Amino acid sequence: MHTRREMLTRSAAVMGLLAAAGLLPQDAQAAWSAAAFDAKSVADAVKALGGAAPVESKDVTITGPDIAENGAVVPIGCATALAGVKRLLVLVEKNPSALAAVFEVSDAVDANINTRVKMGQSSNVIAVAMMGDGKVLFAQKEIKVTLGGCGG
Amino acid sequence: MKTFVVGMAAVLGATGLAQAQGKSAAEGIAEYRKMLEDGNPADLFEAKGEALWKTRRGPKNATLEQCDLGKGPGVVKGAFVELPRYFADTKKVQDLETRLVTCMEALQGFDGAEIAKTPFGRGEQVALTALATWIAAESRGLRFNLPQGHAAEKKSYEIGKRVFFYRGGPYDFSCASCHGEEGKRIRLQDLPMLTKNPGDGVGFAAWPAYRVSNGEMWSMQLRLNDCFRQQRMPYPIFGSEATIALGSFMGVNAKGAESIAPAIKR
Amino acid sequence: MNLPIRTAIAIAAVVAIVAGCATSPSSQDLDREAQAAMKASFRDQGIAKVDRLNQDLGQAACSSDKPPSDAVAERIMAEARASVEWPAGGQYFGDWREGEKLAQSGRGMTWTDPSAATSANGGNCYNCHQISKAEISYGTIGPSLYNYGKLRGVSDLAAPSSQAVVEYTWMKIYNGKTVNACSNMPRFGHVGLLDPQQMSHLMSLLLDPKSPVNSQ
Amino acid sequence: MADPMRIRAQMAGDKATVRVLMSHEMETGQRKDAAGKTIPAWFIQEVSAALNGKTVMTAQWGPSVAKNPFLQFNVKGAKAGDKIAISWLDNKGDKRTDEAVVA
Repeated sequence: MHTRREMLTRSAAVMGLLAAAGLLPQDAQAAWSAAAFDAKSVADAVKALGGAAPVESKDVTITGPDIAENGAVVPIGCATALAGVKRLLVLVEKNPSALAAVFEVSDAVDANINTRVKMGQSSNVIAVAMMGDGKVLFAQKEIKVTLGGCGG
Repeated sequence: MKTFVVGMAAVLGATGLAQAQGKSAAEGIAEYRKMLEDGNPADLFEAKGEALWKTRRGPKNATLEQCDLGKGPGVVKGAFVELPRYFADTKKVQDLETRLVTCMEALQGFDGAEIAKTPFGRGEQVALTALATWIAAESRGLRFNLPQGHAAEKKSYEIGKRVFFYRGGPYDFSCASCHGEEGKRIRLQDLPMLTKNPGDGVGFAAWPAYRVSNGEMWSMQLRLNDCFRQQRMPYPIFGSEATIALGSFMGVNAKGAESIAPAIKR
Repeated sequence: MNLPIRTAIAIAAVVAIVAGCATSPSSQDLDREAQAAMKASFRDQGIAKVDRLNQDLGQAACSSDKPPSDAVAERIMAEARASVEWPAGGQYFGDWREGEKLAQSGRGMTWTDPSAATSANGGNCYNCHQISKAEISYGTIGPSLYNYGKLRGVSDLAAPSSQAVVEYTWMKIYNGKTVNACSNMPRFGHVGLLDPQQMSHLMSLLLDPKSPVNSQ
Repeated sequence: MADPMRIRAQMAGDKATVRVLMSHEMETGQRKDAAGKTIPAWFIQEVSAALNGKTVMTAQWGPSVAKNPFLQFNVKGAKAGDKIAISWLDNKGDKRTDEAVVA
């Protein structure tokens, strides 16, 4: 990752993340990237993780329902068949903090992960793949969150 | 960064349009529910309930393994689809939760009245919900078949029917206001018709269920409690006759329905 | 507490007599036992007190899987019609935007609501009705109200030709039992769930030609 | 102490599909309680997965991962009988590790 030098100049939290991004020793205390999770926008969150400007790519997929019956639990899948993925990110554009999760994938797992996120309102959800060669690719999908139940 | 934002706006417009012309809301919701089926967090409560059943607890430091849920001491499989039913030892029709309280009192030495007074989601009510979840799961796939042989069971059904249709409160609602007709919904949620056999696992046969909206496991007592809240009624007392009679009414009506509890619900 | 119970039982008995001879004595025993079970099974919580279980004529008569007799139904509707209060100064209309907000809100009158004041209540309309086209999350317990005014030929709220529809709609919101004795709809005006101004906003939502209900 | 996770690991071809449910509030820190007081944030921040003791994936989570989190991924080169261990650590320092055998 040629963004390493840039990242070293950032906060201690981000520096800690570098350790996590590398080959993590079994019981290392991986640091949590506060800057990335505090970022309000998708772009800022990616930047806080040391990523370049994301480019939309057909090689990255994001799956999820068109409509979520409840924003408290929205199933999301992110994947790419490209080789050399270092990280997969899941973001919700209109959440107060866009970044939901960062997965550091090794060669021993598929770059294909399913999880569930909260959505405060209808929004784009975005999967970002940060590649070993420094490329940052993304895919997005709009998910409508409906009002459910009696509303009381 | 600018290119990213501009590009996204363009794509958003296009996908928004495509989706508006695509699937209907109902299809979208069905797709959402399907995605959640695999990985129902009710599993977590089920595991906890099983452990609690087998753990020595309470003043008597005993397990619940000798609890009689209606099919004899310790028989769990199949018990859920025959509750509420009449119990000779308490001389009462009891639902799953009130029967569990009886067992916790008799076998473990807990104070049953204290548990009944405890708010949902606190103290021993947490244990009760987990136990109910596991016991329900042990009958998954079995069909509802509540006994109606005892006079008290027949009476419970008849009273439950009247409770179901009882209108009151500032909104004039009864259970039947929402659950008395086929094919209705509130907002986007389908409302099971509970006055006749509701079919497989739509209404009565789906609870306890994991509620996605608040991330909590809801037992039938809590389900009924919130129904009465939404009816704008006063607060139903835990394990009260009206709540158990409603269980009898819905359970008898659900005869033959396959239990899918613990389910996952909005 | 005793008086309302007795009243309710008396009403139930009247209903049974009027309804004919289909009910056996044991069924009446069960009715009494069910009443007693209801009273014993609930407690006060917050603003939701047990007196909410006390039934008026319409609530008691519509608490069965069978409808009340025609005579009882007529009496319920007549009493409801007599109860309607018309808006002061003929002020039937407000702001459809406020009406949409009220229609969206499902709040009010539960034991988790801190206040029973009209200002704390929503209309709960979308729970049961389709209204504007934009809101896809709507219930189907009540009929669709999409294009409500347009379908009834309302193009000018002040026109004399609109008068009948305007009055009917007010009456229906104020007390739906005026039209259908066992209507599922809450009696927003009669019970004091919404004040006249809030009801006027709902009137605009349904009838104003500029409201998205009619313009889209 | 946190309740145990539910981990299912099943072979599908030459990969093991791992499904995990974790018991956790995942409180966002943006909600208020009945008294109007903000409920402090409480959520899982770090997750790691290991196959027979070797880490195969790590993750960082924010509070917008749903309550009682679900996670599904595929482990390459696993075989029946292998051990999958999942660990999490939350922002209060609570942690939990559970293990499942690949079926």
